[in-house]
Amino acid sequence: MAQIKLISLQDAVQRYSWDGMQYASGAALPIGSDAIVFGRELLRQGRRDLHAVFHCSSQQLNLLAAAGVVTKAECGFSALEVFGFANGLRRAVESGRMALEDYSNLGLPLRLLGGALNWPFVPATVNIGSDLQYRSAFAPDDYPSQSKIPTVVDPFTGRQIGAFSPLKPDLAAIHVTLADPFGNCIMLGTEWSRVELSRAAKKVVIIADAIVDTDCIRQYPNLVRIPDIVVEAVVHWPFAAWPQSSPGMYDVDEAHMKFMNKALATEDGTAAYIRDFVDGYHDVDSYLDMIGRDKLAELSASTTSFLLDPYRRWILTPEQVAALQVTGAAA
Amino acid sequence: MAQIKLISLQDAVQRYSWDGMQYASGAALPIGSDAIVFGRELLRQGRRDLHAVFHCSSQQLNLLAAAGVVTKAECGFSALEVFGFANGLRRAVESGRMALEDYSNLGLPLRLLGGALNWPFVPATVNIGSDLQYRSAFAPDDYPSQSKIPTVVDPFTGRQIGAFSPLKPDLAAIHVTLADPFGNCIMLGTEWSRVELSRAAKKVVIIADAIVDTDCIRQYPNLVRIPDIVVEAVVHWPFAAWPQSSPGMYDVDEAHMKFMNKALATEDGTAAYIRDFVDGYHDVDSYLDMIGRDKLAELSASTTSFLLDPYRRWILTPEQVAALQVTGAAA
Amino acid sequence: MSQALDYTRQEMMAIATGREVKDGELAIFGVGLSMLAGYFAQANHAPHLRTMTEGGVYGATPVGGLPWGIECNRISTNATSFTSAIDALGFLVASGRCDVGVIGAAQVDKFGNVNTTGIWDGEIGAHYRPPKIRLPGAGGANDIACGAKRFIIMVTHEPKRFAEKVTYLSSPGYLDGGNARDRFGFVGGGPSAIITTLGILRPDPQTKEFQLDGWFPFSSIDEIKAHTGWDLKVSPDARVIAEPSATELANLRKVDETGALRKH
Amino acid sequence: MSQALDYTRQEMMAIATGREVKDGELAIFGVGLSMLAGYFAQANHAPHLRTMTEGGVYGATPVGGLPWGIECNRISTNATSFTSAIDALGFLVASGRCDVGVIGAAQVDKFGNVNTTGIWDGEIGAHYRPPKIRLPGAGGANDIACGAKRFIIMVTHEPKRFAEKVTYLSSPGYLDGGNARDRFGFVGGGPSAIITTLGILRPDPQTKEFQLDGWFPFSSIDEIKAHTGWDLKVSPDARVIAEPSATELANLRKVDETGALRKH
Repeated sequence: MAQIKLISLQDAVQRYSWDGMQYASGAALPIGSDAIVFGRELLRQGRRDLHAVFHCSSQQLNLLAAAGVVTKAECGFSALEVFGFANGLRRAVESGRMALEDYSNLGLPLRLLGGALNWPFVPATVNIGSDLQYRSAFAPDDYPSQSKIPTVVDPFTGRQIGAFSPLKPDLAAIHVTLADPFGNCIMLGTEWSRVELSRAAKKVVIIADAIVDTDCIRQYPNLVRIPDIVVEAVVHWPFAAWPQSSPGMYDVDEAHMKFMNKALATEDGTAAYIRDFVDGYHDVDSYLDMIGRDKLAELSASTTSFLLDPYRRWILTPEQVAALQVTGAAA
Repeated sequence: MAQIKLISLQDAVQRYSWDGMQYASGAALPIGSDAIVFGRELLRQGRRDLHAVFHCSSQQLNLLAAAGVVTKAECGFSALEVFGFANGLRRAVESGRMALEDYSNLGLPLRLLGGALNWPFVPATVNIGSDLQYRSAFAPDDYPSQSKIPTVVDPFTGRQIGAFSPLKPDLAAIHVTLADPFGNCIMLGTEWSRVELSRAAKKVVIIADAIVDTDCIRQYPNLVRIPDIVVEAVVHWPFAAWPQSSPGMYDVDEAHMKFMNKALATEDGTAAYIRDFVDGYHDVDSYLDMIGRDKLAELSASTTSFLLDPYRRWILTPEQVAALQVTGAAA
Repeated sequence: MSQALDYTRQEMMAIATGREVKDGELAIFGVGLSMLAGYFAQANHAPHLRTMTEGGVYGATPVGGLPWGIECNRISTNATSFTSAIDALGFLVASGRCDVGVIGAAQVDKFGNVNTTGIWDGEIGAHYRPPKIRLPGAGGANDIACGAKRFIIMVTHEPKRFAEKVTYLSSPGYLDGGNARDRFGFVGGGPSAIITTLGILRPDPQTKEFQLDGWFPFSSIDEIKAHTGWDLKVSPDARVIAEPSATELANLRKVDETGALRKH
Repeated sequence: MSQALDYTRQEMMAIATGREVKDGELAIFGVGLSMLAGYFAQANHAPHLRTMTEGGVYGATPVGGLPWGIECNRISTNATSFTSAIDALGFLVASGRCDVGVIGAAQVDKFGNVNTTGIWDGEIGAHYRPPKIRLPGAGGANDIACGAKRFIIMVTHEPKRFAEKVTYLSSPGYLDGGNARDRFGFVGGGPSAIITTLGILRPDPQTKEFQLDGWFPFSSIDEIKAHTGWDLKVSPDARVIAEPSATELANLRKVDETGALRKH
């Protein structure tokens, strides 16, 4: 019998985060899945001096960087795809407030794979021979860098390749579509690097758009790529990736993507954004009111909705989730 | 528009196998999923001098080794779990007819991972410090072996670990539960190392217990861990893993597991087994007759059957599959 | 445009890029224009193209216009498989399996090296300092540049984007030319073309320096040389590139249903 | 047995092994008897045990008797997750995350090294030659021996199985004793106990040589020494091990519903 791990977002941030920590979010997709509400709560609780590990920049990293609470970051990609540069991140980098260590979109997950396997290093056949190897924002005077992606000699051929340093973040907040109360998770849409991250991180907190009964999990065990045994806590938060998308659940909020990114381009805009969209709610209901009920309906009318159909009958009601959450908090 | 890839088992073996090749089977689970019918057809077509890459021994490798057509093999485990030693494999090893190179059940799939990523080597923190590292059946006089799992120096700490050689088999025949006519595959039960194998092998032939319409694939894209783009051909063959099991489809045939393993313990028994159970059928129908229709019903009454329920409505009839197969052969 | 057909320079660039992609190939596209070029190829002349995005999204045809990203709902609606980054960029691209990739560039140099990381005042120098303008970073383009059998660079043809040497090398072209890629053992073959809003550049087989291979009907050798930040050589075989056919344009616009390529 | 309760030596071994497994731990079991021991622990005193098999099968309770294997339908019927070998043996075991593993042995030596690969006439020698009897190979046991925080070896207590030095070292115990494991940087702590059909051996904290820590009610120090192929030392704290309680035996037999442990 596994343990019920449903707790509130507030409790999750309080228990599992601290100033100066190495904080990873997943999927860290620029437009899709990411545990953005966890980042909002990090700000609400005043966390700072974070070392962010994001496969890609997302609106979460954009926001945390804009707010000045990220000192170091490691990414494979640092913009918002068709929504352009991440303005908050740009300001933080260009001002020198945040050191951004660059890898590629394969380099970053391979470093998580290495962390998951507890390897001392990971073979690198990409990122070498470029400034990803030679330039280090964490050691700016080490040029060409000997420490960021050092060389290793292949014992079979004697040839040199690169070696990535593995990543083991202190905490990963991972967004998933569905989770059961024990932390068994189903993702719809690309995993990106959530599986590797869930195994590499020292602790994992799940942020789920919906909670399902474990019967759903037992019907689809091959979809449960993050099993309960690696999970510390589960937070239920609908539209947790907003304004980004969650396949099967909701589309990108295009207007808010642009509005948010524009706001984060300035100090004043960032302050206003935090006032209205970070401190502007006190629970799930007021969060959903803040987005707007009409907007929620619009975003939910996604062409991907059919992807959720097989699982709908197991989704627990807010009341059922609340009842289980009490159990979890008491445990 | 992807291409229909359904072909006959006979054609698949004819087109994609040859004497002396490096042949991998998947899942290569001793009791569960494995492309055993592909091995039977290799024997029917007289293939020999095979270099077998099996994550674990299965009844397939047991049979091929007993028949004397495997010269070299690489495995992580070489018995049949609760069904005991693999007698055919034992005879081949003990007589010196087959060189068996030993790794562990993690070492083998990590070598496939390295092949899939085209790495020159794979970091080894297991298998080192034991005779898995020091003893090589492929180079028996290299002792302690410097070539099987040589050491590599971690550039971050200067410490030594091991280095596995990556695997890129010429062909992988991979058993899956469900595939569509294009080669999009759904596995029920553990993947074991089928995903890594499907990416490491130079060519992949899928052996599916059932064929589903692509609508099933589009409903469950997260279950499609082997996509059509890595697949050369799809063979439809019910009970393809028999006498082993396929979760959701059929249980282990305990009686035949024991009967087969006992037969493979001797030359005469092997010859009789080949006569009756390798050359004893000429198509799917006579294969199923050979197993026995009552036995099929019994094996199908599995406690895992509910795992197949979500996909049943998309399973194509034998007639539909046959019609598509003509298309595939004509292409 | 002076042509009979009305099309934009971006559309010409997308179609010229799409023409580089052959039927049956395993192909990966970045977000934005390169994705439109790739899906145009599939709609136009490469029905058996095996497409993927670095998100590990396979078999999809985008719906509702330009996908927001490599993983978004517009590309997740009718996919046949969702896997992961290590699968797409590692098993299928860095491994050398992928036939062709299409990437963008903020800055490209004469050896096809790409900068998508930042704009600095002058050279960076020995001390790594913050850029004046931070760009999106390497993303999957570095992995494509290292591993794909060949890749195509799509870039707006402006002098500031065509530099003698990129300020920051995000994704390797031919490095300092010749066989320089061999030093790193890259399994990929390097950039086969730079396709711009004005024409097509291809590498010299020996030196690997990019030279002008063709100009679009609305452009010219002179215009292209004037917009290139190094002394661009012209291939003896350089010729004008065929303008989009009516079919090509129709197929492109089917893919680009919201007209992203008609805005400039 | 002369005890009030009727139980077999194999059942005593399984229960003694199960007692080593603590509630809440992340645990991995091999096929056969070790799986029965592990699931007995879960049924008896460790309801929150987080169980897995090396097949990447999580959250399952076996049905229908002794599972045929680490992946079979008897263990696949009510699982909550199926993943892969790299996940189970790599991410969760070789990584150092797994608290405890249970493995079997054909031969074990005084430093807890395990042979499951083959039986030879005498030492193998410099030339690697075929064994007289080929055994199942390392399987996942080598990975558990390298990575699990601790592991337990279950083995029938016969002189031929307890050797001064294993003929072939399939899975590392303490190698040649002391801190020898450090040479290889193993993240796992090594074997914490050898549990046999006669009693329990544990390593000396310094030398890592296994010594007798306890004997079962139906056995004795003398019997165990006579069945051990090296000069077995006896711990000053050695004591008789409590026989199975009625509850333990009932819980074990619930798991072992087909009586696999009652055959010998």
